[in-house]
Amino acid sequence: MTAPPASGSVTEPRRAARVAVDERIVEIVSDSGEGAQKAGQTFGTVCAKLGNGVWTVEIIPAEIKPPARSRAGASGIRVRFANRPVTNRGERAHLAVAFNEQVLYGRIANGAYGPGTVVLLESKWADDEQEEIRTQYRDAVADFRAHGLEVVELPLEAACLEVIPDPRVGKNMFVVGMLCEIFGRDLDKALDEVRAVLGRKGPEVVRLNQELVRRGWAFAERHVPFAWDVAAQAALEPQLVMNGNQALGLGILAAGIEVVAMYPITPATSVSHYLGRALPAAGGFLHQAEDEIAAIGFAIGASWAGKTACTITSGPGLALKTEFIGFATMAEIPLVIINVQRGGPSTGLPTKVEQGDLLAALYGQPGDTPKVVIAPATIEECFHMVVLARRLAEEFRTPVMVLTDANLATGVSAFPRPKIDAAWLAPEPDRSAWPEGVAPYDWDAETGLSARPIPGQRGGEYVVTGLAHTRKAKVAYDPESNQEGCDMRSRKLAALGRTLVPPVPHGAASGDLLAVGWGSTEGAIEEAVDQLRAEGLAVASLHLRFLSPMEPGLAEIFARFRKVMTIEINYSDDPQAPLVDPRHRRRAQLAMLLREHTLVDVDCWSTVRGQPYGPGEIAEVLRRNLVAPPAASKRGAA
Amino acid sequence: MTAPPASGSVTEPRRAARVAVDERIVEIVSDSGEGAQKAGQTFGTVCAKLGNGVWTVEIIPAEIKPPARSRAGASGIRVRFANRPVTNRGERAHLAVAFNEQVLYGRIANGAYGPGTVVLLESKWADDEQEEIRTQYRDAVADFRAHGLEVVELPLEAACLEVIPDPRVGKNMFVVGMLCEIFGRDLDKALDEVRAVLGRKGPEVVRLNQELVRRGWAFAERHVPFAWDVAAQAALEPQLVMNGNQALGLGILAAGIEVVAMYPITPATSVSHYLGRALPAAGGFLHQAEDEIAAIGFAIGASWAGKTACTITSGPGLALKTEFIGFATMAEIPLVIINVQRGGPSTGLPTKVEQGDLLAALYGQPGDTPKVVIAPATIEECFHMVVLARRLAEEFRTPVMVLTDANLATGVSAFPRPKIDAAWLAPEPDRSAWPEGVAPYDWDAETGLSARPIPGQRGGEYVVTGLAHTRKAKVAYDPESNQEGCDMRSRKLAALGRTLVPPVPHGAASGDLLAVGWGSTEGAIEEAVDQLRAEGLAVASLHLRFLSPMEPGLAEIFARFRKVMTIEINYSDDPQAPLVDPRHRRRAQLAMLLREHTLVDVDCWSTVRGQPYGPGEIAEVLRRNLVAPPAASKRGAA
Amino acid sequence: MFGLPSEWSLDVPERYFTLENYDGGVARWCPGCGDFAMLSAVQRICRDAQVPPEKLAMVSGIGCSSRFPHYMHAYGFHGLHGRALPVACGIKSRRPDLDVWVATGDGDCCSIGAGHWLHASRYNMDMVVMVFDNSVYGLTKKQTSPTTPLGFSTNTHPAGAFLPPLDVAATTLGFPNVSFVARTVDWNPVHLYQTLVTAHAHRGTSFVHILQRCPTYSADIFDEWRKDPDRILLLHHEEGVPADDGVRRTYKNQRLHDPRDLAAARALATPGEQLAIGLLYRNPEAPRLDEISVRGLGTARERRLALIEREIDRFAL
Amino acid sequence: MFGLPSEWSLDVPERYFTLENYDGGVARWCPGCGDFAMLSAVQRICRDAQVPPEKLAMVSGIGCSSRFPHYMHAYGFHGLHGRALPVACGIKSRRPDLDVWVATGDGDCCSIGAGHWLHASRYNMDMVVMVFDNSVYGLTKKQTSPTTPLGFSTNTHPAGAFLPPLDVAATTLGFPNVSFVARTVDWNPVHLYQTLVTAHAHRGTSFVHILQRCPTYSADIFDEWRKDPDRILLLHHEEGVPADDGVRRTYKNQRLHDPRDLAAARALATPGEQLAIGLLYRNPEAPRLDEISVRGLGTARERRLALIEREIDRFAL
Ligand SMILES: Cc1ncc(C[n+]2csc(CCOP(=O)(O)OP(=O)(O)O)c2C)c(N)n1
Ligand SMILES: Cc1ncc(C[n+]2csc(CCOP(=O)(O)OP(=O)(O)O)c2C)c(N)n1
Ligand code: SF4
Ligand code: SF4
Ligand SMILES: [Mg+2]
Ligand SMILES: [Mg+2]
Repeated sequence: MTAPPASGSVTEPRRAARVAVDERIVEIVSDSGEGAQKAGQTFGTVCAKLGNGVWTVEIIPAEIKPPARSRAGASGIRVRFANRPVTNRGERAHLAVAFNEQVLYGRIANGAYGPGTVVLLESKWADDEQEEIRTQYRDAVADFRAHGLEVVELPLEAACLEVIPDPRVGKNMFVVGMLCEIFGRDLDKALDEVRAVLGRKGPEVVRLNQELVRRGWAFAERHVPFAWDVAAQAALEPQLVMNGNQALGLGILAAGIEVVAMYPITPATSVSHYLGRALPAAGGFLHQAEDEIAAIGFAIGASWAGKTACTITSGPGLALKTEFIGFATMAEIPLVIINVQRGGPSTGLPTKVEQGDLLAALYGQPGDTPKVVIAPATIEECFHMVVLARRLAEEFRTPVMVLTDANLATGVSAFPRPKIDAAWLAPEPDRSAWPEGVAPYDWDAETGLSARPIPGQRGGEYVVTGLAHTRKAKVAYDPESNQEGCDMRSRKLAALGRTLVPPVPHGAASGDLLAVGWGSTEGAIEEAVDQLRAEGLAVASLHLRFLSPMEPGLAEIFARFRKVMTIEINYSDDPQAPLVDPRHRRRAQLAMLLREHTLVDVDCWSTVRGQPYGPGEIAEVLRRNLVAPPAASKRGAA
Repeated sequence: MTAPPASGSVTEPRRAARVAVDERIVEIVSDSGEGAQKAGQTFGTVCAKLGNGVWTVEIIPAEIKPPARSRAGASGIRVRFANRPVTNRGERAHLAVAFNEQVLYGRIANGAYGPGTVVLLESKWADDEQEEIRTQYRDAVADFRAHGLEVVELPLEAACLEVIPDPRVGKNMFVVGMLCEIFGRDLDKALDEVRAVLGRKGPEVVRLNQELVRRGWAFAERHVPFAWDVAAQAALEPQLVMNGNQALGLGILAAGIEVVAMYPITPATSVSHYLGRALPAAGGFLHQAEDEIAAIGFAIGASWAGKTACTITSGPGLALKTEFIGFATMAEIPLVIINVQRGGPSTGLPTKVEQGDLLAALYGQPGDTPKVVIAPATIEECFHMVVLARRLAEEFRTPVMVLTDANLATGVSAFPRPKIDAAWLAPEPDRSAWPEGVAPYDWDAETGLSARPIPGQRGGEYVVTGLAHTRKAKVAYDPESNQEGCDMRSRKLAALGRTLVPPVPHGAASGDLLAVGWGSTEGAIEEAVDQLRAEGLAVASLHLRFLSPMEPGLAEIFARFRKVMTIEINYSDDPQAPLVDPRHRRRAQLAMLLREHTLVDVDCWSTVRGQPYGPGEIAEVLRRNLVAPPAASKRGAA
Repeated sequence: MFGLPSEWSLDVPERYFTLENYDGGVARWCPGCGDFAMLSAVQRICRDAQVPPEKLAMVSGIGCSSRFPHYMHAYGFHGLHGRALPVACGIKSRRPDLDVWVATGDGDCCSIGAGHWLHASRYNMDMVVMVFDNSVYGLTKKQTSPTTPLGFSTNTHPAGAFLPPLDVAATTLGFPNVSFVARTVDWNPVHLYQTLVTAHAHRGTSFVHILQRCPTYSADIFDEWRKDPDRILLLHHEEGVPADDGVRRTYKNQRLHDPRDLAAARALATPGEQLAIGLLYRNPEAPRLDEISVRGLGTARERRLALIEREIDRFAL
Repeated sequence: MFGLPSEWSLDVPERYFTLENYDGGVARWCPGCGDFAMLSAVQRICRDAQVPPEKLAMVSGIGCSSRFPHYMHAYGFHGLHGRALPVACGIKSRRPDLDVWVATGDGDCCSIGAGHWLHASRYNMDMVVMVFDNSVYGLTKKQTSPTTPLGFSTNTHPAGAFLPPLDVAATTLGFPNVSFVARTVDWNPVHLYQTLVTAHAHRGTSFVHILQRCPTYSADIFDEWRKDPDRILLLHHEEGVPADDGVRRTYKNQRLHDPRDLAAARALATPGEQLAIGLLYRNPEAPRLDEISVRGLGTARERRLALIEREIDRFAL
C-alpha cells in the first residue's frame, strides 16, 4: 500500500477489508466528450506499469456527437486487468463508473453488466432543474437495482467543483484517483502518468489534473464502501502498450515499408492517423488517395518500382480493391494489404467487430488468385505479422493479406518490446544490372518462385501485364502459357505451405471437443478452454494464423477429437432455424474451408452481433456441444 | 439430293460415292476480314434449316487486325453438325477450308486438327511473287502432310476471279457453295440464305454472291474428291438460331427488363451490341455508364425505383461491382447480374472461356452476402434463365447472378422458339398506397421474404441503407438487429433451396464414376458419358444449374457412385505436380463447394487453357479416373 | 364544400402538406452542424412546392452529410460512399415523376466520387445535387478532403494538407455539358433557400456548392467569409438567384452576373479575395439524358409483347 | 581515347542509345492506326534525350493505345482499364530517377479513369500523360466513348451517340492545380514530336491531348481537320511548342497565345470552327506532390533504425 493522499485527511475506515481477487473488469461510461476513454487509458497504464495483465476496449457511440444522456450515445472504455496476462474483454463488468444513468442502458443491452455489477453513479441528476431528468434518473436507478445492479450514488461533479469551475472536462481524472484508491494503486504512479499524458498542455493543466486525481483518491476513501486488490508482478522485460492499429503502424515502420497508400475507412483509419505523423518521421510517405482503387494502384506502382508498399482498408474498401488484388496476384507484384475487418456485409456495422472477410480475401477475385492470407491473433502479432507479410510478399512475389479486426484495432494491451532487427527493413531496391538471359518470370518449376527485375536495373526491361503471359512477360493467348502461369502462381502456395509446421492445440491433446478459431478470438477461446479443463472436460482449441496456404496437419489433429467446431465472429445459419438442416446449412467461413480441406464434419458456432466474444459465452457454447461419449451416443442412434 | 447447279455442266464423276456419316466438323479459317465467319454461319444455317443439329464456334484472333498470314491471326469459324442435336464444339475437325497455310498452324497448335483431317487449301501462294511466301507455303504443306493431314490444294481465288475482280471479299460465298455440294445440301436453300443475309445490301450484291455460291458448287463437284452425307430431319417446332449472348439479350426483352446498364467488356459486350438496337426498339433503355461501378449503381437505382434492372459484365468488371453487389444483397434490392466469364485472373484471356468466377460470385463480397447464383448450360437456357432470374430477383428481393461464359457467348445453335408468356414481363411498379403498419422489411420469420415499397407508393416512405438496419429500415448498431437482418437474408436461400428438386444424373443411376459439371460444359460431358456407356462403363454425369442455393439431394446421389469428380474449366492443382498432395491441393471451384457441402471426397479435373472441352478429351479423363472395382482395389491397398 | 364557391374548391388540393409531413425524426448531427440548415431548407421547399413525400427520392452516399435522407420523411437511398450520382441517375432514368435530390459531401463527391461527378454533369439528368462542403471528412473524424485548405492540419496530414484545395463550383464549371452551378452558404438560410429553389426549378442537373460548417472538425474554416460579409460577393441577375432585401443588406458587395456567361462564371467561381455566391451558370438548353432514357416508357403491355415477338422472329430459322 | 583530346572524352557518354535501343518489337496495331506515330515520336524523344531504357517507366491502362508499353524496349506497366494514373503516381512517388510516361485512351482516361484523371491533375507529379483520343473504344470494337461526336453511330448507340462529346484538353483545363495542357494530332509527326518534347521538358503532369486516327472504327472522324488544315489553329509563343517551318507552312492559321493565360486557354480549347493545337496552358509554379513524396528518401539504414526505435519508445510502458 501507498502513502496517503497529500490532501484529504484520514477518515474513519468506512468499509470492509480490501478483498484480493484475480481480476477485475471496470468500465467508465459517459456522454462522448467527457474524457472517459482518457481516464480508462490512464488507469490501465498505471495497472500495466505495476505489472497487471491489462486489456482495454473502447466503447464507441455510432454518432460523432450523439445527444447528451442518450442510450445509444454511450462512450467510454472497459479496462480488464488481472494477476496474469489478459487477452480479451472478459465477461460482465465488476465495476462501472457512470456520468449519467441513460448511457448505462446501452451497456446493459449489450450484456456488459448484470446482477452483482457495482455502479458508481453521478447523482447530480437527482436534483436536476428539469423534472423530466429527475424522473428519468429515479426510474433508472430503481430499474437498475431491480435488475440486480448495486448502485452507489455519488456527487462526483460536485466534488470536482472544489478544484475546477467546469467539472465536465475534469471529472475524468477525478475518477482515475478514485480507481487508484479502490484498487490500492500507487498514487505517485498515477500522478506521473498524468504528467506524461498532459505534459505538453503546460504545467497548470498538469497541476490541476493531479489535484483532481488526489481529490478522487480522497473521495473514494471516504465514500466507496469497498476496496479490491489485484496482485501484480512487474514484467522483467521492457513492455510496450498500444492498440492493434498502432501495432500495425509500428510494424509498417519496422518492416521498412516506405509507402503506405490508403483511403480513410473505419476501423482501419486510425492506422493512418498514427502513420500520418510517424511514417514521414521515419522517412516514408503516407498517400491518402482519392479512393481505394487509386490507393492500391498507387501502392502497386510503388511496389513494382521496388518499394514494396502497403495499403490499408476495411470491408467496403476491400471490395473496391478486388480488381487490383487480382492484378497484383497475376502480375506477381509484392504488396502488403491490411484489412481491418468490420461488421458487414456492405456498409454494415462500421465500428463493430466481425471476421466476415475470410472468404472474400481468399476467393474474392474472379479467376484463380492464389495469395497469402494471414491473421494475427493478438496485438503483439499485429506488429510482427506486418514484418512477416512484407518478407513473404517479396520472397513469394505476391500480395499478402493481413486480416485483423475491430476488436484488435481498438483493444489496448501490453507486450514485450520487440528487438528491432535491421534485417526486418526492406532492402534498398537492387540497382545492379539484371543477369543476362534470365526471364522476368524465371519460374522455378518446383516452387514457382522467381526473382523480379526492378525498374532501373539495366537489362531487366520488361512489361508487366495482367493479361496471360509467358515467362518472358509476353502477352500470350495460347493454351499452354496460361496453364503454366496459373500452375506457377499456385505452386508458390504449395511451396510456402510446405515450410509451415502444424499448429499445436491448446489444452487436451485429444478428447471430446476441439474448438478452432482464427484472428482476435484466440484469447477468449483459450480462456474458455481453460475454464472447461478446470472442470475436468476433455476439450482443446486450435488457432490458425495462416489461412492461405492453410496450416498443415489439421486432419490429423481433428482425428483426435470426437467433435471439431469453429468459433468465429461471422455469419452461419443457426442449426435450429426454420428450413435449415445439416444438408442445407450455410456455415461459418473457416468451417467451410476446413470441411473442404479435411472432409471432417466440422461444425461451427458464430454470430454477427458486432461484439467480441467473452470466454464465458464461448465456454457455454462448448459445453453445449460436448458430444456424449460413444456408449451413450450408440444408444441414441437409430 | 438436289438439282444440279444452274451454271457449270455435269462432269465426269470424280470421286467415290457419297459417304453417310453421323456428324462432321468443318472449319473455315483465314486472315481476319476475309468473311470466313459469315460463310460458316451461312452454311450452318442451311444445315440447321434442313434439320441437322448444329453448333458453331467463332475462332477469334487476339488482335483487332492481326497481320496477314500470321499464325496467331487465325480468324474463322467451326461448324459442327450432326444427325442429332449438337451441344458442343466436338473434337478434331474432319474438314478445314483455309485461305492461307499459316493460319492453320495456330489451329493445329490448339489441337483442332490431326491425322485424317482433310484440308482444302488455297494454292495461290505456291506461285506468289515473293519467294519467301512460296517457300513458306511449300514447307507448310509438306509439314502438314508429314503430320497426317490430307491436304488438297485448290485455286480458290482464281476460280472466283471469273465472277468478281477482288476475290478477297467474295470467296467466302464460293466456299459456301463448295460445302453445300460436298455435303449434298439443297442449293436453293443456300441461295435463299444469301438473299436473307445480304438482301439489304441490294440486288446486285445478292446476285454476285449467289453466283459465287453456284460457282463454288460446280467447282467442288469437279475438284473435290469426296462427298459426305449427314442425315437431317426437319424439326417439328419452329426453331431459333443464335449465340448465347443474343439469347441473353432476348431473355432480357422477354423478361420485360426495361433498363440495362453496362460498361463494355469482352466477351460480354456483344449482349449490349444486340441490345443497343433491340432494347430501345422494345421500349427500354440501354445505359453505357462511365464505368462498371456506375453501371451497377445505375441499375440498382432503377431497380429500387421499381424497374428491376440488369447489369452485364465479365471478370474485371465483376470485380469492380463487388461493393455494390454487397449493397444490393444487404439492402435487398432485386437485380439481375449477368457475368459472361472469360479467362482469368485479372485481365487474363479476354476472349477465351473459363469458369473461374464461381467462388467470386458466391463469396466475393466482404461479410455475408447470400444471393442467388445460377448457370445456364445451353444457349437456350441463356434465354430462359434471364427470365427466371428477374422473377427470382423480385420474389426473393435479392440480386441474382447469372454465370455464362465465352463458350456459350459465341457458340451458335438452334433451339425451339419459346412461346412468350405475358407473365414473364416484369409487372408495372405498384402505384397503390402502401398498407399501413407494414414495415419496409416485413420479414417473414420462416422464409425471410418481404414485400418492398416502391417510390411513389404513398405511405411506404423509407430509407434504404447498406448499414445494419431493422425491419423498419432504421439504422441500428445494436447486436440483435444485425443478427436478425443476416438471419433473414440467409433464410431466403433456405426457402428457395427447399423449392428445388434434386438433379437427375445422365447415364448410369449408380456405378463407378460420376462426373459433375456446371455451365457450358454439359453437352461435352454428356457426350463423353454416352461414349463410355457405349463401351459398357458404369459412368454418369450430373449437371448443376443452381449454385446458390445448392441443388438438393447431392450427397444421396454421390453415395451411389464409387467416385465423384467435377469437370470444370478453371484452375486446380494437378495432383501429380511437385509439392502437391491430396492434403495440399488447391481444387477446382465447384469441387470445393461440393466437398464442403457433402463431405464426399470429390475429386476434380480442370484446366485453364482457355478452350472449351471436347467430349473425347473428357471421356479420356473419365476413363483414367475409373476406380478399380473393390476386389481389385483391395489388392492394391497397403 | 364547406360553403365555399364551387370554383374555389377546385383550387383546394386533395392533400396539403405541412413541414411535418417531411419530418423524418430527430436529426443526429453534432450541435451547430451546418447540415441542419439544408435539411430545413429542403423541407420548406418541398412544402412550398407541395411535393408529395412519396414522390421524393433523396439520394446520398456516405458521410455525415449523406445521413440527410434519414431525416426526411420521403423515399430515401443512403447508398455507398461516392456513388450517389449513378444511383440517382438510375432512379431518374425511368421515373420522371420522382423528384430526385442528392446530398453528398466534399469527400463523397469530389474524392471517391469524382468520376461520377464529371459524368453526371455530362448526363445532365433532372435533379438537384447539393454538395455539402465542410472541407474535411466528417464521419470518419477529420481527414483531408480535396477541398481542405492548404496547410490545414488533419489526422492524415497533421503537418497540414499538402496541396491547394479544389473549389467545388469552379471545378464543376469545367465539366462537360454542365447546365447549372450555384454557390451558397449554410449560415444564410434565406440565400440558401433561394438558391435551392432556383436549383429545383432548373430542368437538368443542378449542382449547388454549399459551404457547410463543421464545428467539430473544421470549426472557423469559413471565418474569413462569415466574419466579414463584405468579402462575400453576391451575384444577382434577373435569371439568377433572387435575393431578398435582408440578403442584400447583409452582402453589400454585389455584382450583376449573367448566368449564361460561362467564362465570366469561371472567373468568378474560384474564391480569392472574395467568395461569389448565387447562380454562377445556367444553360437551360444543355441536352439531358433523361429525355432519352424515358423513351418507350409506358408502352402498353400488348405492344411490348408484339415488339418482343418481332425481335424473336429475327432469329427464326 | 581514340586519340581525342582528353577533355572531349569526358563528353562522350558511356553509352549511346540509338532508336533501336527503344524498339520493343513489331507493334500490333491495325495498319494505318495513329498509335504508330506516337510510338516513333516517343522513341525519338528518348533517343534524343538519351534516356537509358532501364530508366523509362511506360505506364498504361487497357485499350489499343494502352498496348504502347509492349512496343517499347523499356520498363513497362500495362495495368488495368482506367487505372494508369494512380500506378504512375505510385511509381513516381519514390523513384524520382525514373522517367514516367503514361499512354491512355479516351475511354481509359475520360470514362472509367475520370476520377483519377482529375486527381492526377491535382497531384501534378512529374510525368507525361498522352491521351490517345480516337473518339471511340477501339480494343472492344467500337462503343461510344465520352469523346465520341454527337450522333456518331457505334455498337452500343447504333442510332448515334446521345450526348455531345467532352473535349479532353478543355476538360483538363478545368481541373484543379492543372500545370500543363497541350494538344496535337497524330498525322503531323513534327508537331507531335515537338509537343511531346515540350511536355517532357515540363516538370509536373503534362497532359497531351492527341487526336488519333482509328481507321478501323472511327475512320474519317477527324477529316474536317485533316482535309482542311486551315481549320487548324496553330498556337505559338516563345514559351510554347516550337513550330518549325514545315508545320507553319501547313497550318497557316496561327495565333500567338501566352500559355500562362488560363482563361484564354479555356476559350481556345473547345473545338468549334477551329481546332487549336500547341501548348494551351503551362504553369511551372503549380505545387507538385512528388516533391513531398520523396522526402526521407535515401535516409541511411542506421538513421532509419534509430528513428524506428524512437517511434517504438513512444509506446514504452
Ligand atoms: C468505400 C468506402 N470508403 C470509405 C468509407 C469511409 N468513409 C465514410 S464517409 C467518408 C468521408 C466523408 O467525408 P465527406 O464526404 O466530406 O462527408 P462529411 O462526413 O464531411 O459530411 C469516408 C472516407 C466508406 N464508407 N466506404
Ligand atoms: C474493368 C474493365 N472494364 C472494361 C474493360 C474492357 N475494355 C478494354 S479496353 C476498353 C476501352 C478502350 O477504349 P479506349 O480507352 O478509348 O482505348 P482505345 O482502344 O480506343 O485505344 C474497354 C472498355 C476492361 N478491360 N476492364
Ligand atoms: S462531424 Fe462535422 S459535419 Fe459531421 S455532424 Fe458533426 S459538425 Fe456536422
Ligand atoms: S482498332 Fe483503331 S485504335 Fe485500335 S489498333 Fe486498330 S486502328 Fe488502332
Ligand atoms: Mg466533408
Ligand atoms: Mg479510344
